[in-house]
Amino acid sequence: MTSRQRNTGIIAFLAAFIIFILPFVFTFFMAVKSRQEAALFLFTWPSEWHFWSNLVEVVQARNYMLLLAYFNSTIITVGAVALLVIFGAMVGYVLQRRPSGWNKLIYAGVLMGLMVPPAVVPTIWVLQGLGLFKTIHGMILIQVAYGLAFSVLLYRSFIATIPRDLDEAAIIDGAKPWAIFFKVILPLLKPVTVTLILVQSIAIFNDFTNPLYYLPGRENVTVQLTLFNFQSQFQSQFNLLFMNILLVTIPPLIVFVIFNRQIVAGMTAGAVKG
Amino acid sequence: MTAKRRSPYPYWFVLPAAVVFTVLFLVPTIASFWFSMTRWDLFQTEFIGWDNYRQFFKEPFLVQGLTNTLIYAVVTSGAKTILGLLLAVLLTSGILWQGFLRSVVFFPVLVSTIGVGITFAALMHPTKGAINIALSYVGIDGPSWLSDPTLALYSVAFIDIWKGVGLATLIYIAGLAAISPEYYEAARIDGATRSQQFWRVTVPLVQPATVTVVTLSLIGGLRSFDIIWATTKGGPGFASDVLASVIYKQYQAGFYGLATAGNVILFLLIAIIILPLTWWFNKREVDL
Amino acid sequence: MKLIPSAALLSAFIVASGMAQAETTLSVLIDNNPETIAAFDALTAAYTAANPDVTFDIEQRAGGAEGDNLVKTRLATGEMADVFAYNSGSLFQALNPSETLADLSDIQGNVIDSFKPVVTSPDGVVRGIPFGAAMGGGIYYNRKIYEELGLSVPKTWAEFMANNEKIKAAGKVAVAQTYGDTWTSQLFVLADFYNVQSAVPNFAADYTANAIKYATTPAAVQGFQNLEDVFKGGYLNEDFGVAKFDEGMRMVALGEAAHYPMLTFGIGTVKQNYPDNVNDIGFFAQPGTDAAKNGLTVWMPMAAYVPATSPNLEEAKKFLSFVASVEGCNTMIGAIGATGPYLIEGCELPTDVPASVADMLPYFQTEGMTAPALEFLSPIKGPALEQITVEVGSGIRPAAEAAALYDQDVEKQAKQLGLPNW
Amino acid sequence: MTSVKLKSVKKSFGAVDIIKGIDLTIEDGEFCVFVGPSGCGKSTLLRIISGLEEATEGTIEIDGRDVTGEEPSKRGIAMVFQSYALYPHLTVRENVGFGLSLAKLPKDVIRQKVDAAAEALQLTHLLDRKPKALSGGQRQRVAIGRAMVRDPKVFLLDEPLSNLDAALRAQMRIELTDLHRKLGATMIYVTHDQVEAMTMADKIVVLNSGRIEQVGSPMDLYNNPVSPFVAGFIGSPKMNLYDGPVAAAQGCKTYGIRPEHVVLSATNGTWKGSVRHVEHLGADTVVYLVVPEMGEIVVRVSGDFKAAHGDILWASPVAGREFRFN
Repeated sequence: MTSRQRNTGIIAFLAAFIIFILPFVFTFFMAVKSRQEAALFLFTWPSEWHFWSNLVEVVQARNYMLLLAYFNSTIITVGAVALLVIFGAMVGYVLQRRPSGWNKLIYAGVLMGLMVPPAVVPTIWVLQGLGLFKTIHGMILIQVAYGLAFSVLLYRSFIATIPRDLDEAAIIDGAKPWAIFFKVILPLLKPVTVTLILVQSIAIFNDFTNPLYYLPGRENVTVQLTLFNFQSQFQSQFNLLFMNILLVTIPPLIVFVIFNRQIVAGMTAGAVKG
Repeated sequence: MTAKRRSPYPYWFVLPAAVVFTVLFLVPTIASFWFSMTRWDLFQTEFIGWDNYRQFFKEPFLVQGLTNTLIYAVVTSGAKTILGLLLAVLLTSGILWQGFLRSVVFFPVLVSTIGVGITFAALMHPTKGAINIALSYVGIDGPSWLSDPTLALYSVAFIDIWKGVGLATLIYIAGLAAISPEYYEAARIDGATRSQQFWRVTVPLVQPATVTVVTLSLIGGLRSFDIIWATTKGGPGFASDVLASVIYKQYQAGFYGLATAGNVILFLLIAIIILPLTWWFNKREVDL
Repeated sequence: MKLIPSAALLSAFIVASGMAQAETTLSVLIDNNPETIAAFDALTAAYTAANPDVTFDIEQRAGGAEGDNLVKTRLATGEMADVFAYNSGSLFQALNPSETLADLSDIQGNVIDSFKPVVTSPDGVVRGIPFGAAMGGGIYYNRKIYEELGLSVPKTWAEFMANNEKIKAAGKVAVAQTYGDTWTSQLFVLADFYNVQSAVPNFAADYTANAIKYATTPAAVQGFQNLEDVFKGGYLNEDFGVAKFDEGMRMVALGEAAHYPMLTFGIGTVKQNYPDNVNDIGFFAQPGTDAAKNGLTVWMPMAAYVPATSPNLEEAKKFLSFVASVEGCNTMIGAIGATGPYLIEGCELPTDVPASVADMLPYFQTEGMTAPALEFLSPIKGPALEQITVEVGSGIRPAAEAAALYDQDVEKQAKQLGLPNW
Repeated sequence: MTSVKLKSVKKSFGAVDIIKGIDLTIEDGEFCVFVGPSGCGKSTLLRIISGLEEATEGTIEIDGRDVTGEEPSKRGIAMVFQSYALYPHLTVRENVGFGLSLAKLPKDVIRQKVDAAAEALQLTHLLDRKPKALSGGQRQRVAIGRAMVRDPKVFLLDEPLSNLDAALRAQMRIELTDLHRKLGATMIYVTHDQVEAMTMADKIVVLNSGRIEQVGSPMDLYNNPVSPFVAGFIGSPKMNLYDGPVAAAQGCKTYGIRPEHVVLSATNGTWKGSVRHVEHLGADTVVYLVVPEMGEIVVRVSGDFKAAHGDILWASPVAGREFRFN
């Protein structure tokens, strides 16, 4: 490492500290302050530490709603991401491997899925007709429908890098289509799958608007909706609000720490070559 | 002739995804064209033709909302593209703590948008916010970031950039990794300076990543809603209203037909901007 | 696994067979204002104590426009809780009450007549009972500042502005504004309705019939003008653009500002956060041009409703008849105190009410000293009023232009409701 | 009796005809090489035999059975790909046994067969490695092993040696020939390298733009090429071929003479020219001679021949070794 690289690193670190880290420090300070002190918004060292009591109060609030929310959000995220991986890879696979007139139609769908803002009220109308409104599995399917386009694109470009010889070797080995896909192709998609899991699980876990509409009801509360608990129209309990933000950030943080190294690899292989 | 053999890439692979997508995305989208022509209060619908569209274009703030949408999308996607590339170059140049800095830059992408909005609303508070207090130490009387009508939109855009630049950086880091070091070695042997290497090698060769970043951030910017809603709710007044927030307000007010018409308009706006752009990018890529 | 619950159920059945009723759980949807929560917790606890077979599952929703939307969506989709609390007046009318809400006319025994019209659907059926106290819309003032500067409660807008000038001269913030919660910006306009009505007595009816406009009625423009004047006078707190409602209450309670235009329920916040300062706050109606015609614009309380589709209709009505009883009323006062008169016959306020509530009560005791807010007389209220008042109050748009813009905004709502003449 | 019979096989992609009608019989146990320049359709033909590609017209018989519409896995064939197509996520053992496990064979049978193939190919010590931990030659052998365990009637090999370095390629040529001898199976082998064709084949099929130019044993093709194309393709260095006046003087359309069938003399001969370039290969020396009336002629002489740039030499064809094509 040259001295230039070291000095640039130190300057970059200082800048990153001010721009990217301080806001999180602020969130943390707010989260541990007393209610009155938090309401002042000042970026100061907490005069009294209420970490544990604030934490307990947030967790216990509304009859342990946060725990229920973690549970619901986890089910929705895991379910939707699992389906997105399988469905997205299957579509991306056929799209890349089998050129035909249908592909134009599929691409049109993908492009729409990326661009078109979902029509909320007609969607509620459809969900109701199917008996899926206000259900966790309905929510999972909504997240799948909204996330498909991105998954398909990511997989399609990655599958383009897998030599067709592998499919053909499997065909000659007597593999049926599903066996080629699940035993040969799917295991090879691991790097891009990791990227997809990371991106989609964070998007779904952090989704606020969709559960707000498609998943009303106390028993269906999701993590982001718990932020509503403390941001009432009339009175704001900022210390609890910020503690809630802090708690809500933890699961994505865990995902990030686990997959950090593999993100760039997946992006290199997938998203960019599109 | 024997029967045609089945392809190893059967179309039923597409079926599960197609069913979910069609039922929960396409059908509502298509239905929205019908509902946008009705007066609809969720209880009854009454067909009123183009009235909702006429009403929408009569909205005194639509024109402003439209310009705001474009400004917001261009500012955020432009900044994410430029800053993303510069950060990616910096974070692949082997500087001290490079891995850690990459994580730091990417981390805001993970945080809940609502949480970021609430945090920055506090930091940008005109009198108590940390930003203005810091500015006052250097003798600057900081403005009211989120409630000054001339500034609010840009302040929200800043928050959006802060939150999103990590993703752009990551895509660029991936794009840079795909460039063979031999190009730089050849350029150095040819005597190219650092800035020449950047402009003549990096920028053209990283174009696929640029396409991804520009397209994604532009679509995101045009559709952007939650960060605006979490900070200014389109205010003060209508100063930071974008199309998505105008639509949302119609929706909240119970004007479902009108809101759905707005949805259709936003859809068309995005199509008008993105389709020619992707077409142009694709054409250029063939040229390369 | 499966055996155990059925065995438990069986034994429960044997025990319960002696009783006439089965267990009922009523689902309840209320807004997440802490006072609403506290009141409902007290009411349901009291009711369950008296009726052990009825339990409650209380769900909270956001307030404001977000909450409006949620209530409408859930009613329309048949997902509404058995009992829910929501605004009366024009917002009630927007729920399409004739079709979505149950008939509650047989449990109105104790309800004061003046409340009934604001929960009566277009077909003439009463479909709600009052929940909470009536409110006045006016101006809170800090009594210590008034004493210190020797000010007296203004009876005209001119006097009010003169007070503001003196307060400003004394280096204090004269008027707190909190546009961070946009709804609070409407007060100067909405609370001026007593004055509008005294100048144009038929305003509400003509307005509903599209026969009169805000922009062409000087008395109606005055509300917007007030907002503009206060801004131009430089009387506002520095962070008026982002401050929130509870900060406004804090400012007026702690003397950081002399005035805060608000509904009288605001005192509840002060009681909770700054109990020592409750009696530092006084209240007066928004003054008009004529000192002789000084009166209060009144907001009806929220109401509790039962959706027409509720499977527990009878139980829900029984519970609401308790809420609308004197006992229910006293339970609420016990839980959250008195912020204004309850609209239940025979429900007396305690004698030790906060000063600001005491300031308000005389208006109610004199005939003609109160007028309902416009939203209780007319079903139309433009959804963008909050944004428009923020604009006027921040100096972005002049009052006259804002009034014209508001007229345009109202038109959509009227069309949506299918009113004649629009 | 595992013969492969192609009857008027055609293949077109849209308006482009890749294979323009091919009739061919490959006998049981034969090592048959398809050779030709890139784009001649040799790989497509192989893929049609494998069933990976469908013929537009015509029929394919393997072992006397019409397999034209049959799945590749049902045809009794095995294929070795140019890229080896090893499954990167599976170990060598799993790669070799993949087809058997798909066929739901008992585990111990699979184990036995894989072990046997590994033994034959000296892969036993590599069975638990992943493909990326193998050298090129080892991967090549795994690919062959994977083909072997299926006990195919016909082996199809698509340029299997083209990714190896020259030394390894020569060694693998011998190993493959040995293997063919040992297994006695029919093998169809595609290459663009005439050396592989000459050294390994029982029968060479020369393809040119979708048609068969000539079929025959290596020496047949060397001695009796039916066209300038075949003549130019077989043999190294390439045969000298002349059109125009030179050929006309010989009474034909194209006149050809192999470099090894030209004699050089310092004093007299048929054509007089000056030396442009000399390549010393050790055993042989290749001389490039510029003759004014015909252009350049390449001559192969013995390794001890001395010549230098600018020398004037005479060249003469060996009688009876000239080719005249019409």
